[in-house]
Amino acid sequence: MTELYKQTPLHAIAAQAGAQFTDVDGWQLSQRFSAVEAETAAARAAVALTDLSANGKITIEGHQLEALTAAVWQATAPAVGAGAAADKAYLWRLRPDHLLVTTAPEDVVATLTRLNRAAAALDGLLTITDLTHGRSELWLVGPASAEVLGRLCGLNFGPAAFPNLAVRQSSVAKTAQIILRRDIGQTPAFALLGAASLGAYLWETVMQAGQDVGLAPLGRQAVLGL
Amino acid sequence: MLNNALYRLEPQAGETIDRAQTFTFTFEGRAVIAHPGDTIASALAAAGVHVISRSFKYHRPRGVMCMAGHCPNCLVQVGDEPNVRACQTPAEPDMVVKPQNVWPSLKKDAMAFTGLFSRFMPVGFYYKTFIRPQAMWPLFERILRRIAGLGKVNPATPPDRYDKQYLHTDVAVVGGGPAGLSAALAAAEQGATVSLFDENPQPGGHWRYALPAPDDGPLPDLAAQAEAHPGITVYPETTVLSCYEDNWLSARRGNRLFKIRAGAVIFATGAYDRPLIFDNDELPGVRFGGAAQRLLRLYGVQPGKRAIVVTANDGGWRIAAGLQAAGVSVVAVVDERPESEAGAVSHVLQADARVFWRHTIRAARGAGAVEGADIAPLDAQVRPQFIAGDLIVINIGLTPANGLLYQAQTKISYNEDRAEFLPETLPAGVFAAGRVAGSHAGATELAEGRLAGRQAAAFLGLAPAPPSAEITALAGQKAAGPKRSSARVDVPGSQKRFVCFCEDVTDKDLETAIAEGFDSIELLKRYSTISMGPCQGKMCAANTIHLCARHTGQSVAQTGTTTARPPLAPVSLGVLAGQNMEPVKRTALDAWHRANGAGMMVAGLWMRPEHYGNPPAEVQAVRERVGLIDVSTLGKLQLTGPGAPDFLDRIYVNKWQKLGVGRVRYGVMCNDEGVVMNDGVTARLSETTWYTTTTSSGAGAIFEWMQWWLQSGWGGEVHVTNISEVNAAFNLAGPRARAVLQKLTDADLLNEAFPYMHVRHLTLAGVACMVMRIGFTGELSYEIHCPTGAAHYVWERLLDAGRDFGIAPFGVEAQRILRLEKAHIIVGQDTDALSDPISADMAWAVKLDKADFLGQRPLRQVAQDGPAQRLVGFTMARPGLVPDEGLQIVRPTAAGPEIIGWVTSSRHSPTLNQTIGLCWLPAPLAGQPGATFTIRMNGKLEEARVHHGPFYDPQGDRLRI
Amino acid sequence: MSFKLIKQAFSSGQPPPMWKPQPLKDRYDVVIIGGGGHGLATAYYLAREHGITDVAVLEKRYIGSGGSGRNTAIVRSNYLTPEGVRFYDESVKLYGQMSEEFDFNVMFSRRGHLTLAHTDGAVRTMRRRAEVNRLQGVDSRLIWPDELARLCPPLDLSDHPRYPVQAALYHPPGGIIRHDAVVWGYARHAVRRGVHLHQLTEVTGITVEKGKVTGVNTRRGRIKAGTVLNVTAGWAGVIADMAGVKLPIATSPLQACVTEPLKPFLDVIIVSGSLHVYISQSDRGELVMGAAVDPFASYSMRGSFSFIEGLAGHMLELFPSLRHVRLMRQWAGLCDMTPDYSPIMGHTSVDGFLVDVGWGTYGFKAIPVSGKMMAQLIATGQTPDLIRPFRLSRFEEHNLVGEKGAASVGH
Amino acid sequence: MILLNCPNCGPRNVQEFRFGGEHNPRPAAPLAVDNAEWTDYLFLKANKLGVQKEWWYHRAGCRLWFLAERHTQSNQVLKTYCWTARPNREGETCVE
Repeated sequence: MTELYKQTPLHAIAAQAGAQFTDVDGWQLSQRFSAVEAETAAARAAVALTDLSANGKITIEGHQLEALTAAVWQATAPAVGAGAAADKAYLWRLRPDHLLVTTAPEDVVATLTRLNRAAAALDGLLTITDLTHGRSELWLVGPASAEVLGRLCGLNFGPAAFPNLAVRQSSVAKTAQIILRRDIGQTPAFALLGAASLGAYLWETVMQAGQDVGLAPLGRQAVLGL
Repeated sequence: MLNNALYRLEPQAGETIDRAQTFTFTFEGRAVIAHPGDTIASALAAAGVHVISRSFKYHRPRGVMCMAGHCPNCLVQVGDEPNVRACQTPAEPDMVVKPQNVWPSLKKDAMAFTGLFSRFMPVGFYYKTFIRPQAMWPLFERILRRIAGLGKVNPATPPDRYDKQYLHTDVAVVGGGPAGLSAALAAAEQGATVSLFDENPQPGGHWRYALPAPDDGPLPDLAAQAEAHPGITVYPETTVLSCYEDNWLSARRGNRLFKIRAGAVIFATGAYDRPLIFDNDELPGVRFGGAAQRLLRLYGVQPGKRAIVVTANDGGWRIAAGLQAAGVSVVAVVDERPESEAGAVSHVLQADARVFWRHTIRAARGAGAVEGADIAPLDAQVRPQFIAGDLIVINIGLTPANGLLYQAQTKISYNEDRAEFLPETLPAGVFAAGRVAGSHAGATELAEGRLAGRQAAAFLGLAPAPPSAEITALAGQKAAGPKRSSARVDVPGSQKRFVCFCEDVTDKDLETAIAEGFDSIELLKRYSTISMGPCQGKMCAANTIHLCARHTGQSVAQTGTTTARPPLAPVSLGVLAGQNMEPVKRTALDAWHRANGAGMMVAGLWMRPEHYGNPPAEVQAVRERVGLIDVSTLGKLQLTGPGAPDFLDRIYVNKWQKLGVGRVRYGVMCNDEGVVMNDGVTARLSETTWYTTTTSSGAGAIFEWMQWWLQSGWGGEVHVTNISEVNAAFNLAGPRARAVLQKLTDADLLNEAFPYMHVRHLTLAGVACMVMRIGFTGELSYEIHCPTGAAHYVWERLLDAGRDFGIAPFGVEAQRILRLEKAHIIVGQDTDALSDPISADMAWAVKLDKADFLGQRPLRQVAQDGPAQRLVGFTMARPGLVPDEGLQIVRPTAAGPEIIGWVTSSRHSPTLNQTIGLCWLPAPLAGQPGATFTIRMNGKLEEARVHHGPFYDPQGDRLRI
Repeated sequence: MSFKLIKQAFSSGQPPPMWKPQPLKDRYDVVIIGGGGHGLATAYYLAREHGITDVAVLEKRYIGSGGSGRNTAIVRSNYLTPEGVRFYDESVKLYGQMSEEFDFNVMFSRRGHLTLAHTDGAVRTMRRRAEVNRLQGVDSRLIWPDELARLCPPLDLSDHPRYPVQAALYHPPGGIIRHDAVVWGYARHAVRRGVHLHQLTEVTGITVEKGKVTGVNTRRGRIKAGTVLNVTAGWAGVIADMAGVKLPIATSPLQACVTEPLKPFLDVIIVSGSLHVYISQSDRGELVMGAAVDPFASYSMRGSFSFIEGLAGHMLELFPSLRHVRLMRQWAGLCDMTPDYSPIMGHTSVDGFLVDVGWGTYGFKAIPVSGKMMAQLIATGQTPDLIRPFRLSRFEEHNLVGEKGAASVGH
Repeated sequence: MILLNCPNCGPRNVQEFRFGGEHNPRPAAPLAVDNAEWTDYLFLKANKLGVQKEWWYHRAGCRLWFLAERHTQSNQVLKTYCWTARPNREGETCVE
């Protein structure tokens, strides 16, 4: 079903910004906006904004998160506020009874299956929900990402307060967002997961906030190259 | 062109101007030469312009007095910007600077005549005038408003870029003078991250322009040390505006606003010159010691040619020496103190300078600017002696800049010995150092700064607390230190002595106000308007307390202070607003709607298509063929777990236990007052998974409402997850809906397989969707919920499939007509904050026999007593007449028209070609179909008739085809 | 130019005091707790219309130190329910005659009050209010952007703002007044008619014997009284507790702010229903602005930064040209918030202990009529019809007044 | 701007939260209580000038409803804790 096209909430804005699209797992994703080298350089030197809303986002509610994590990934569930790498997924503990699992677009279905199978074997209520389509996922990549976020959110983005592989939930540009930090190599990078309907507004607001530090759009190809 | 060289001196050590470059700006139409680094006021002073503004009430001439942004006397209009402080605002090429509220010109201001009638304009005079005749008051008011106000707002002001930055710091140091710099260094040395804020271009505080006392020794270059220290971030040109709970500070730099959360705050905000009250104390040419030194040392400008220095401390003599060294002839130094109390000072003066001990100034003399001063002894009643001069320097004391300490809820009390209001009890995490805490010697300021820095680090647990012996030692050192401030606040005289420069309030006005009964400091302020102007009491608050104490016979401490309110310095709405951030929600089809002729409308945070050009045609499409509407804005909540049925039973008025898998039911939700909160359909997708929809506006609120009950005691084994945005939703409605849907799936869509009020998982054009057969529009309709990412694709496949069947998109307006034809209510429009479901004609949904549910008790009462008012349908006697929504239903009575209800919904129905609507009526009247009543329209009473049930397809057959 | 002023101009002595200090007796027929507009007005009308002068007004700080001195002095009667409209309209009429009655210019400036509607729902509510008003003989009508542009040129009526203006409820008799002058006027004339005014006299307890109030304890000693009136908006619950009466009131701060004085350009009062902000320009040229009540209950009058940030953002949506205008001062007062946004006036379960509280964000508008009505209630023992809908017992009778629609967004 | 210590997320600006009103438990059996007690639950408020027990909701954050004890004059928050008897972040059981 190749002509099956899923669009991210940022599709219209990316098209306006001159994005060239590519097909990944049925999604039309913005491959690049300008020259990939220029985009990569901007991300490394200052800060860039990219739309990865096709990434998998699964939430799990319940009190057996330790048991579930052990069963599915043979890993220990991270403590509240922390993130951890797992096989084909990252685990982020939002609350003692809430776990967020993020994956690449192509690994969502497989991860859901493993989770549901493991949950069925455990007693007590576990609710596994695929939020992939419900949340936009914008990434701020680059050394100035913390400064730009510091113009939109009251959290402390200093290295000690918000280390790599940490998760916080707060208000960003007056909208509720889950904020993940997952650096790409040495380049600091923060992901904003929030209501899909607010994705375009958030993109426009973040772009304007970072105008004076040279914030520019970043395509998928440049991200993979970082 | 004004002669720029008139008052410009030779280069001064430490001046901040770049003499190599010049540019011009205009003041009242005349060109003024300035150097980069000049402020508007320093350039004007260099060009010999003494009068910059006119006072608010008597329009008296005013010029530079404080040179620190504290007094109102240099307020000007700069282009579109009103009320600019000329002494603090850097001059820029081609600036258009104008005086404010003067006519025809600054020099010849027509309103200056009011000074002649001041006898008829005592304090509070406006309460005693323009009373009779009452009808004339609007005319008088129009005159008052024409002469009121200072700067002008330009209606065509272009936009500009503003932004905000949050900061987090262990220690915030406010004020980069000697005390602040040493505090920052001390705290950083204990491992704290420090943010140092200073309102000037460079830190250094009063050391940048004041001549240090001889015993201060070499002044260490603390500013360089602070800027070099890795733990310290210096923020120059940044004014801290406020301090709220838990050390939440705000500060401004240009168009950027900082919002700072500090672990500990050290206020080293220094002190500023306190005025002395005497005859004509605000004549241009009267300048404070700080102003004279700033003009001299920072901008290389002579504050005057022939100076009379009035002082009460050794600092005044250092200023005289400084002026003299820069070529200003000092004609006299007048010191309140006896010579015995002064340090070794008098030798510094030039021979012909006259020295007066135990003397003070009785009056400033001159027409429009200082031409001399009357000097008189303090201990003898003799005629004052006139001394010619063009500059009077007032240096009799300092007011600690404690506005932020007051905001931080510090207990501040009057120190009789030092004649200053000093901090007594500091809240946890708040510290004070330097001149704001009463230190007036360089060494003490540095020591107190270091101590405060170590105390702040200790408060944060980074270091041990300094020993108390050190604290008491410093206190002793401070008490023994030099006293800067005189206890004398005024000198009696015969002309006008201004206490408040912003509002032109004299000491006589205060005395009169107190005599009239306004004898508390707060009542005095409100009646006389003292300290309510642009400087917000910086110039007048301290002196007013002294005068109030004197006239009420209380001590200064008993008199108390008025509440210090943020912001410390005025801040523009643009800076406060920052970047415009107004969240807007867009559905996945937003771009498609706008590209296909949709007229969009505001719907809460969402934007939705109101119509696609012709709502009646859209209604007709749904009634006769098939239509498609985007309802993605609906709230969508997933309930999972065995506890779900019980929970639903508790929060809805309906029953859910026996709803079969695959079935859908319409539900109404109330609160414990029995008021309708929300409605929507709920589908049972599996034994333990439910899918509940809410109104668009209710989505967030209902999720929080459910979480409240779950997390505060009703939580059985159930989870509620907000999946409103996971699915988009469309309503395919019309007699040909099944045919269109069938083209996208091979599932059996006939009634037996997929009956009304049922839910099925269908794959449409390859996309897994959930489809419910419900009937808000009254036609055969399928509400398709599909993953948001695939929404655009599914929507277009539906339109393609429907082309042969005459499909048309329809908007909110058409939907409102369709639902009204079925008499379906809209919660929030047909119901308000007092409507219960029984009165709103939904008694059928309320199952009172259930166990406890929200609203059960009041609804049993309503069911028992019968509703007083009911929501019913109506039609008009004249079918073409459509009463606007909100019109009142009125019953004529002897005592005049009585309101008995109102119209909540009304439209012309294209399907039935008549007016239809819903309204609230008294229950007896509402209960009789066909009964008549009158709606008040444009002053006339128009007849309407009660109608029960749907206007269209009452049996609902079309829903079940 | 009043004769008083001419006399004052040429006499060397001071003008007569507005009110003279009086001795604190140990017993009064009526003790009024709260020296704001409502309390002083009640005392004034007791003396003037019912000849009851053995009255003491007890104020813990200075008169007008509570809500009366902190509000933004808007006077209007364009409410939603018929009961509300009749009540506030009586107040507007009394304000109209006040300057002459007190020979003291309270500067009541009728300039027109405009409540903006930014959504179709808001337009519907405004039309409902306009119709209810007109039926009570109150001048209010729905107007559209063309007329709105003439009445308020600086307003941005384009579709540029996030929530474009669709219509407005125009209420010409609405206006602003010098709120302190109202307090001082009532104080002077109440004292002149024999009422005792005691500032700096904080009530610390209320004595009740066998279900009847017998007096109050203050920092200056005990005072016996036949009737005690609680008229302490903001602290109503604290005072009622002293008498063992529980009220349906949560105390929340209401903040306001003022800008530096500008040459007058805004001659009407603008209130935005959806944005919850309002603005008017005083006769001194300052823009006086405010917004909705604080988001959480508190007795703190310290104010917040988020208030001026939010207000500035919305104000620039309505008036983009104000971006340079400088905010000079912010403050806060305390409001009694009731479940149905209507006041609580009349008897309580304790005999002789009366209340005139629950005034939310709109108490100032009602000072004259409340004073008259409470005076009549105290004098006659009967609740006047005009204020019967606001009785405390309405909550147990589940007979709430539906002002929620108008008052919650209006100011 | 006060700091509110969310039991799950730690100290956060109060703007992230929604105030839930003073602690006012619903009668276990609404139909069994008399009109006075029902009116007290629905409408009357302690509205305490002092330390008040109240509800808060972490709207922009973890969506936890929790209890706080705050002095209503100074806005100083003395403690915050969850209602249900389950371990919060510090492992201490917060029992209502």
